[in-house]
Amino acid sequence: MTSAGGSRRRSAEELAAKQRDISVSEFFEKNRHLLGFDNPLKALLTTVKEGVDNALDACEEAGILPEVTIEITRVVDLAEFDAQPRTGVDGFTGEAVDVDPGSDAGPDAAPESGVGSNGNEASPARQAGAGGLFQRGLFDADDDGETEEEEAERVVASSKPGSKRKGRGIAAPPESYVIAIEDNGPGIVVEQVAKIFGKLLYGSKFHRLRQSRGQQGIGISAAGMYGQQTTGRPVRVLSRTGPKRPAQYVEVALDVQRNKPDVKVQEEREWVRERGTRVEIELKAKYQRGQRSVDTYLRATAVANPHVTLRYRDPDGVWTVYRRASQTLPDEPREVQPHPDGVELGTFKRMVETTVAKKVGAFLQNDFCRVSRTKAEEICSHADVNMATWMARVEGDSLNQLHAALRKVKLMNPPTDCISPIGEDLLIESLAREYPNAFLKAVTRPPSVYSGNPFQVEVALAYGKGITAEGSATVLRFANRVPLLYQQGACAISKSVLSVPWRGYGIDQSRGAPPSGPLVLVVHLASVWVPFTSESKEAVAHIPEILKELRLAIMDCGRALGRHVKAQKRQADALRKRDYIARYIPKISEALQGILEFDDAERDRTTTVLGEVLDRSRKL
Amino acid sequence: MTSAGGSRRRSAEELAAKQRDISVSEFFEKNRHLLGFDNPLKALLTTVKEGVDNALDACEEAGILPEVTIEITRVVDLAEFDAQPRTGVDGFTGEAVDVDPGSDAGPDAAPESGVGSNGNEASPARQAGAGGLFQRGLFDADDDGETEEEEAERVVASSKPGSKRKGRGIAAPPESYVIAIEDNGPGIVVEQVAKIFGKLLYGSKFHRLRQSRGQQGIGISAAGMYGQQTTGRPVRVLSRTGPKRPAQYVEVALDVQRNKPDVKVQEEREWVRERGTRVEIELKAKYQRGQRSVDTYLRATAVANPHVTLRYRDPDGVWTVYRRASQTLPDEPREVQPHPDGVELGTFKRMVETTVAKKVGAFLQNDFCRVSRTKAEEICSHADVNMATWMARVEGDSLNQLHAALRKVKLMNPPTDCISPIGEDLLIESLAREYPNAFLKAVTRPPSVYSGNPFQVEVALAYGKGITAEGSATVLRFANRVPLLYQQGACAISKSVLSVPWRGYGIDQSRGAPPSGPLVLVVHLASVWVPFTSESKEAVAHIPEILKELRLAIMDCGRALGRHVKAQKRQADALRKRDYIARYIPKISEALQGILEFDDAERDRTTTVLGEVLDRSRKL
Amino acid sequence: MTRRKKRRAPPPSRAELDGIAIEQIESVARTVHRTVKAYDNPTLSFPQRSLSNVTYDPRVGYFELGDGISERTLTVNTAKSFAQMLLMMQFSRSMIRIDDYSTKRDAYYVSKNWGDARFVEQPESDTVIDDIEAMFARYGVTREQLRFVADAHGGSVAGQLVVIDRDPVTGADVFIDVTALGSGSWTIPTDVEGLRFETSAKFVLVIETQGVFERLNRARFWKQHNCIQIAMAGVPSRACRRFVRRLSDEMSLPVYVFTDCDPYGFANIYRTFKVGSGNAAHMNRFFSVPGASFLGVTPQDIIDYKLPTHPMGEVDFKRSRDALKNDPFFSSHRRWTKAFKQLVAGGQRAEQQAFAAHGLDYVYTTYLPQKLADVKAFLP
Amino acid sequence: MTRRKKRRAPPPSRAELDGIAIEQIESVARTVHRTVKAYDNPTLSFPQRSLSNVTYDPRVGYFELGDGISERTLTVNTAKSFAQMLLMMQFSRSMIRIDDYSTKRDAYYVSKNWGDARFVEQPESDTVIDDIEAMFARYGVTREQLRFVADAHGGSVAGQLVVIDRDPVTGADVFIDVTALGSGSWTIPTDVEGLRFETSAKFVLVIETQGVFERLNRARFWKQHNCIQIAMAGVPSRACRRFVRRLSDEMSLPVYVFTDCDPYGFANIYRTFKVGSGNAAHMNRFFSVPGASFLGVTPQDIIDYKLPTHPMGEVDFKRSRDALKNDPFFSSHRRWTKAFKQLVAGGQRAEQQAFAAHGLDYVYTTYLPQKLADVKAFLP
Repeated sequence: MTSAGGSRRRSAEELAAKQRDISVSEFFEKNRHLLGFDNPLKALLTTVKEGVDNALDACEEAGILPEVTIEITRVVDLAEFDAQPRTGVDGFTGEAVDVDPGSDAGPDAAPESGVGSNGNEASPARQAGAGGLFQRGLFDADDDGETEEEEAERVVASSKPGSKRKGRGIAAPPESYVIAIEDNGPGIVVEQVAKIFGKLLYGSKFHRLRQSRGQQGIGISAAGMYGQQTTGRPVRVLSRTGPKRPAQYVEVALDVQRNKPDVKVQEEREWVRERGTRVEIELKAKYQRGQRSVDTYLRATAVANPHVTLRYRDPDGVWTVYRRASQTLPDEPREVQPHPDGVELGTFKRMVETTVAKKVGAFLQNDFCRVSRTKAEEICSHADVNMATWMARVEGDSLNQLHAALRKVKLMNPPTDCISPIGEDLLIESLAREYPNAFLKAVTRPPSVYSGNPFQVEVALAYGKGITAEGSATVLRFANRVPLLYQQGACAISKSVLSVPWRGYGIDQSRGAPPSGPLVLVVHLASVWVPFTSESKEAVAHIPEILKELRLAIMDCGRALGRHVKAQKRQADALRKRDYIARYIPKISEALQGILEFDDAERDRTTTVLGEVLDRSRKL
Repeated sequence: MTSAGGSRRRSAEELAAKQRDISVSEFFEKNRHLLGFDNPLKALLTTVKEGVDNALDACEEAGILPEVTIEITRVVDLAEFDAQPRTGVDGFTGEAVDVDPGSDAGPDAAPESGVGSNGNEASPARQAGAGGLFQRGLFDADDDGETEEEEAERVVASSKPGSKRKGRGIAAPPESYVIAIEDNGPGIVVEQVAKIFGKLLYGSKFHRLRQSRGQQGIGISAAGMYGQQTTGRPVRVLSRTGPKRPAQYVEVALDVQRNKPDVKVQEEREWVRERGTRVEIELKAKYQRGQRSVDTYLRATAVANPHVTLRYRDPDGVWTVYRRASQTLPDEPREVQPHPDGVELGTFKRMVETTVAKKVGAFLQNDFCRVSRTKAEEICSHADVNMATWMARVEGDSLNQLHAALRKVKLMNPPTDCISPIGEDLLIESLAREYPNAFLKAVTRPPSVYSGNPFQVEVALAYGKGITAEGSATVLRFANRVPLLYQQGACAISKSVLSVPWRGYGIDQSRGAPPSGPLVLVVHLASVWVPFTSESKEAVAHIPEILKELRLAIMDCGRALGRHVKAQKRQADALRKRDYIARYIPKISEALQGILEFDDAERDRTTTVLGEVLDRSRKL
Repeated sequence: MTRRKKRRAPPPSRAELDGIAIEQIESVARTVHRTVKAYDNPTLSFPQRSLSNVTYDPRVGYFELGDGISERTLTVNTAKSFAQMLLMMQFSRSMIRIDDYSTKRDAYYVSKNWGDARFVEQPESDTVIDDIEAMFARYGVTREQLRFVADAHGGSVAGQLVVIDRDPVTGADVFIDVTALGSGSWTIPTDVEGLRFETSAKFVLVIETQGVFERLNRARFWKQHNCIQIAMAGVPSRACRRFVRRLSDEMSLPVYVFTDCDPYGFANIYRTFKVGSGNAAHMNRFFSVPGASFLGVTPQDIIDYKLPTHPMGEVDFKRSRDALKNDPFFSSHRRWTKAFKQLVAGGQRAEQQAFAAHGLDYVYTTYLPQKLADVKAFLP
Repeated sequence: MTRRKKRRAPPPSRAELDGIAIEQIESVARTVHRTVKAYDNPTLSFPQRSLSNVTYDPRVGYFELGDGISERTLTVNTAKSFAQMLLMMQFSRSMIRIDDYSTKRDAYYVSKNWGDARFVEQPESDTVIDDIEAMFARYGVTREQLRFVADAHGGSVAGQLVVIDRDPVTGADVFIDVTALGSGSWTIPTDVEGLRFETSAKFVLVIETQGVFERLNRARFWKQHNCIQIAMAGVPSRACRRFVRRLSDEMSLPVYVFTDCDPYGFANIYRTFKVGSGNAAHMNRFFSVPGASFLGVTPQDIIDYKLPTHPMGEVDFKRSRDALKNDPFFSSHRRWTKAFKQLVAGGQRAEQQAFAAHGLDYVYTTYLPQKLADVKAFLP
């Protein structure tokens, strides 16, 4: 040990020489578990999720009914088994993607015009929700006996090749996969491709207050970075922005030290698709069916996005198609200005510095939503600031006072056209496809606000026939139409489900446990900014305002369910009572006959009279 | 609803116009929960933690025995109650910090020379560990009935001012605090101050493989950003790098949109301290005692850092002092090169591109640890690459093959002087101060490796006298000497404790539950890179290698404990047996006398003989 | 064997008892029938059998049912149990008519012929029988008169007693000389109504355990002290209680009870024996033995006789608290309140057998003679 | 009352039995004393009382103890129980000497005088008594001879029997005419060794429940069928088993057992009655009744007599599996194996009282006479 004040002393200057910038990509390369790349199994699902989220967002923003194809292909590990160079796995030749709609084995790529009439038919390939989607425990981390950690450990363990390397660190995942996501969206202009896929924190959604699946501009490029990290291969993108323009093929890597795209290849290609984007990422991963799998994720996505058609080819080459149930796009969510509620001092200061407004009155009215002239005046009077004060003069105390004044004025809630709920009708339609004979109820709450962010909660439930009555109810969680598969226990949605007094609705519930019985709950939270507990977007944080809305929506559904259960019970009671009269009245007459020894005629008369007496008292 | 293909169609060009860069500070401003600023209560603790971690790291790196002062001061919210401008809360005038060592109420600031002899005395202010540190449940999230979420919600709820604003979003925290952290470290050269405190992802620790408390260069500047966000005030830093240089005072804000420091004030100041740094951050927060509080955190820090003196003034002005127990600094951890184990393809590729080595042989030997010439040759032969190949020629397949070959050669584990454990002796000393009469055992495992990162596990336990026997054992978790207070359930350490067969060591344990009885466990994980489950550094991820080492260390301690428990039992047995002879032998003689009716002399003879026979057989 | 006393007042004959029972059953049925014919909902009413409907007056000497009445009006919901009550009454009437009887278990099986009105579990039929018993107890008709008898062991008798029974088949008188049964004893039958007695005994000693009973029987304790011994074997059966009650009433014999010294012995055994139980208060007028007093083992005996003890358990303390707080019998007798408090303060219980610590014969050579020398000191 | 049969072989006299017991106790003590004087650790040995040390040979007719021997050598660890065994032997010897006896509970209290060697809980002293019983059973000495008797109710007897007991005090013969007890019955005493019998009965009918026993007694079933009826009231006590065994042996009477139709009735009651129990195998040679056969209720009776049933519970199925798999008695009798399989296949059990569904008299007017017409059909 070195004693204090000994030879180890270093000066501040020596230490300063070691300080360096860290790029955000370096940071996330080391902390990729923050983005959902904890283990090979989860990496596969996260990559598919990010790709599908992006594809759907792009289609919807462009006003196109989305059709997304997902292909997962197992590839031989070249580094170990194959010295031959390769280009593309498939999909970059016209034929491979031009699926013949008549082929039984191929994906159902029927033209738009034909889909409407086919909407309710069974599709030829594995049909969506074929029994499996709402099976108990599918989304339920607590029900299947294997926790997420165990799952992850098993995955890591099974990826260790043999005993030779025992105890010497984690081996690479045993298999490589190519994940291809192809959409019919607007395409990406070639100049943007590199930045979108080769740079973290680049995107169109971060700075806007508007509901979308992606938020941070970090997901798909992080997937690309993970692929590059584990296989050394760049992201491959094929995109075409219209029939008159050629398709562009780009191979882009990410320069991790500088968080900059590194374009390896860029060229024009032939593509049968008129418009759209295809992304291919090669990565070390692990494919597995069951809960928290890609299959499950896509099925749930179809439930919450009835306007989307998904075609999915699993690693075994089997196609599954989820056809759209609705021919209309959801309302387009609009951008909004921030609401004065929840704007913190730091943000406010920045808005003051960067506004184009010249005077305080204009600033308040233009840069915030729900601030009318009257309200602006009210704010100014609270802050003791003049409406006509130049913005350049707003600083120090007057800035603090203005900020404080924002919270003293009662304002309308933010406008809600920035959110696009699924809607009660479509939710019921989705559930009705699974449970034609069950009791169904959906509630879309009016929008609300937390920290200035509008959000909206929807709940749908199915109860009764066709649903397993054993064990806990199934809870399907969605945020901005994206299914949440992990961290059920930490999620505000699960907490809200627990907090509702299910017994009051005639549903069994043990203390502190989820409700049980033949019950499926679909819960959707839509918001311009979904507060996840972590960047891997798996659980909604426990924000009091959101918890309250969730609870109200679930209780709304619960009350309807309670009425249904009660009505069922009443019906059963009435039946039982009629039955009682028929069964026990004759016994009373027989007993009286046995004791009083009257004749059979008197016995039968007594029975008749008793029946009338009881029928009358029953009606009262 | 807008129908598909209708007026909403937007082109790729339109969409591209909206794409923008997102700065890392913007990202974390919106996602501050990822950094431990979920709620005002946690924000306070996280800020103190980051400040103390930085101070300790700086002192140790400079070879100085750390003395850190932490002051938390409640301030009136100027925006609401006070229109007067302010500068500094305290601390930036000589007097306020120059605490009189003779003052009873002040912190114990006795000179170094006096500390050694005072080491075991009670200090005048609240002494460290005065009964509270190891009280059951102090660190145990599961024991206190209130979960972390409930705690957070309560905090948020209680911060809502009145019913007037009911349901309109979360109100600002009700109180502002100034947190000041002052150390006797090397100081910071003035040019670096702005970057260290006014820029995320800047630091000296990220790119090195060496054990330290901080890792990412993100913590203290994130705390500053949170303060700025909630109070609008910049970070205030006072630093002096030596007696001959003046102290420098800097006020620095963070330009969130560009992730750049914005220096507001920079000037020389008088400071009685010859060398050191004082940081003040003003933030909206909530102070609360009890588990997961600053008080608890500092107490635990003192346990794992016996070479540190901490002085703490809580918001009520009460000083608590934790004096150092050891006069020697821990061994200084060294930097290491990456170990071939766990270097992924992407990283390997980057190393190939950026190495200064000219040829493959040199590259392998210089840029990795544990690769000797022989091993390098072995790797090359596996990869079918010549040792003398120019690095510029390493690309494509040969690169892949080289990478694959790394994992085919058996190498020594990485060197371990990059890790600095607390050590068995100091661990036992720490525990002995709390439990002078308990059985103590500590185990420091040999270092091990996960994904190329060396790590080392230490476990200490106290058992028996002075520890509450009721309920579960207390488990104190530490990572790189930093106490972990949150997310106990998710932590690999807790999991390992559960997995150990405590019954085999004579300790009660229900199935799936922690051990119970008078037991305290201290578990420390030291690593060049601690794999936390989130950036807020609260729980260690479930890495199989780490789980294994944790388990082995705990079992090591457990076996010693088992021997102790058994020995205790044996001793009790021996006593019981001596007692048996005295009590029951005469009864045998009496019974024989009763049956055979011999005289009292014969009875007494029989008793004597029986005693001898049994004494002899006892010794056998 | 001497026959000092003859029975004082002849009990009503069997035929008389039977006539009363049948008339009461028919009367209830007639009322029901009449109500129905008037197009009204008939009602069966019977005393509430809940503890809240129990009163204790030391002058009466046993727990009585209060005025609380349960009414079962025929509605859709009560149709089944209404039918079952009437069917059970019909069954009772038919048993009286053919001079048969049945246990509760028998009755449960008989109901299996009632079609939909049959009972699924025996507790259901037991409840109906209890309700009927309570209903007719108001008219002085016992369950035994309704021909429902207990399946329990009735208790054992030894000592100075001749029981005059009749042959169940021939109806001829049968004289049973209980002194002439050697080391064995006579088992009390389930129905004791028709028995008559001849005895020269001076008292009845009722003993909790079979073991102590047999020890005393072997030692011919009853001969030496001119008494009748009865073993309850735990909480006394209805037959045992009725048997002692009739001995006590008709032969004017004092009854001394000898149990363990614990709350179970005091409350569950002795109190039940003397004043009846709260949740079957309708039958206490027939089954309680108000003339009983408590010989021992008392908490004071533990001290006086230096008995080995066991620590009282939680359930013992709970029973003691209940007795002191909720039991009108104990709270109306200061000496019992004192005894319970002494028991609780000591925290120790002792068993009858504990006297064996002083020798196997101690209980009959020393303890009982000493206690019997001052019967006025017995607890009430 | 007719006295058709006299006892065949006179059992050894009480004095003879006492002499043997005392000699055996002293012999064991002498060996211990001798060993100690030779400065060696003395050993007490007795048959293992575990199930694994039990054998069944149909020719012997009851479960026997095997050759497994437990040895308790005196060491520090065994000092206490060693002392307790010797003290208990001393206590036994003293009881024989003064012609006294004690229950297990009495013995437990007597130990309270043993200072440190006293027992804290009764199960401890019970175990020591069981060990001693097993030790001396090897020399033909029963527990009753050692003067330890059971506290349990011994069972009730009715029917064609005269028991010749002696007055415990005077020693004079006492003739108990069991036919002359009216509607009551005679309680079997805890020690039946000294009893002698006179009877004209043709068989003994052993009945599980007191309820059915009393119904038959009332109907004077025993008179009509010339038999002796015995109520076991559940698993038969030692006294009851020994009593029937002696009746069976000395009066050459066949014994028919009538229980519920369930695994408990078959295995726990009937099998215990006939061949003894596995964990008290040392005493089966005295207490089993190898001459017994099983009248009913059989699984076939459920079908033949359309009895109301209850579904078997999990414990019933478990008992059945155990009986079929682990019980040497059942597995050595094919007809029992078949019966068990039929029971399990049906999944339903039935009680003796179930015959009440066909009328209260059905059991004695129809079922029993029909069964008794073909005793060869009884299960072995």
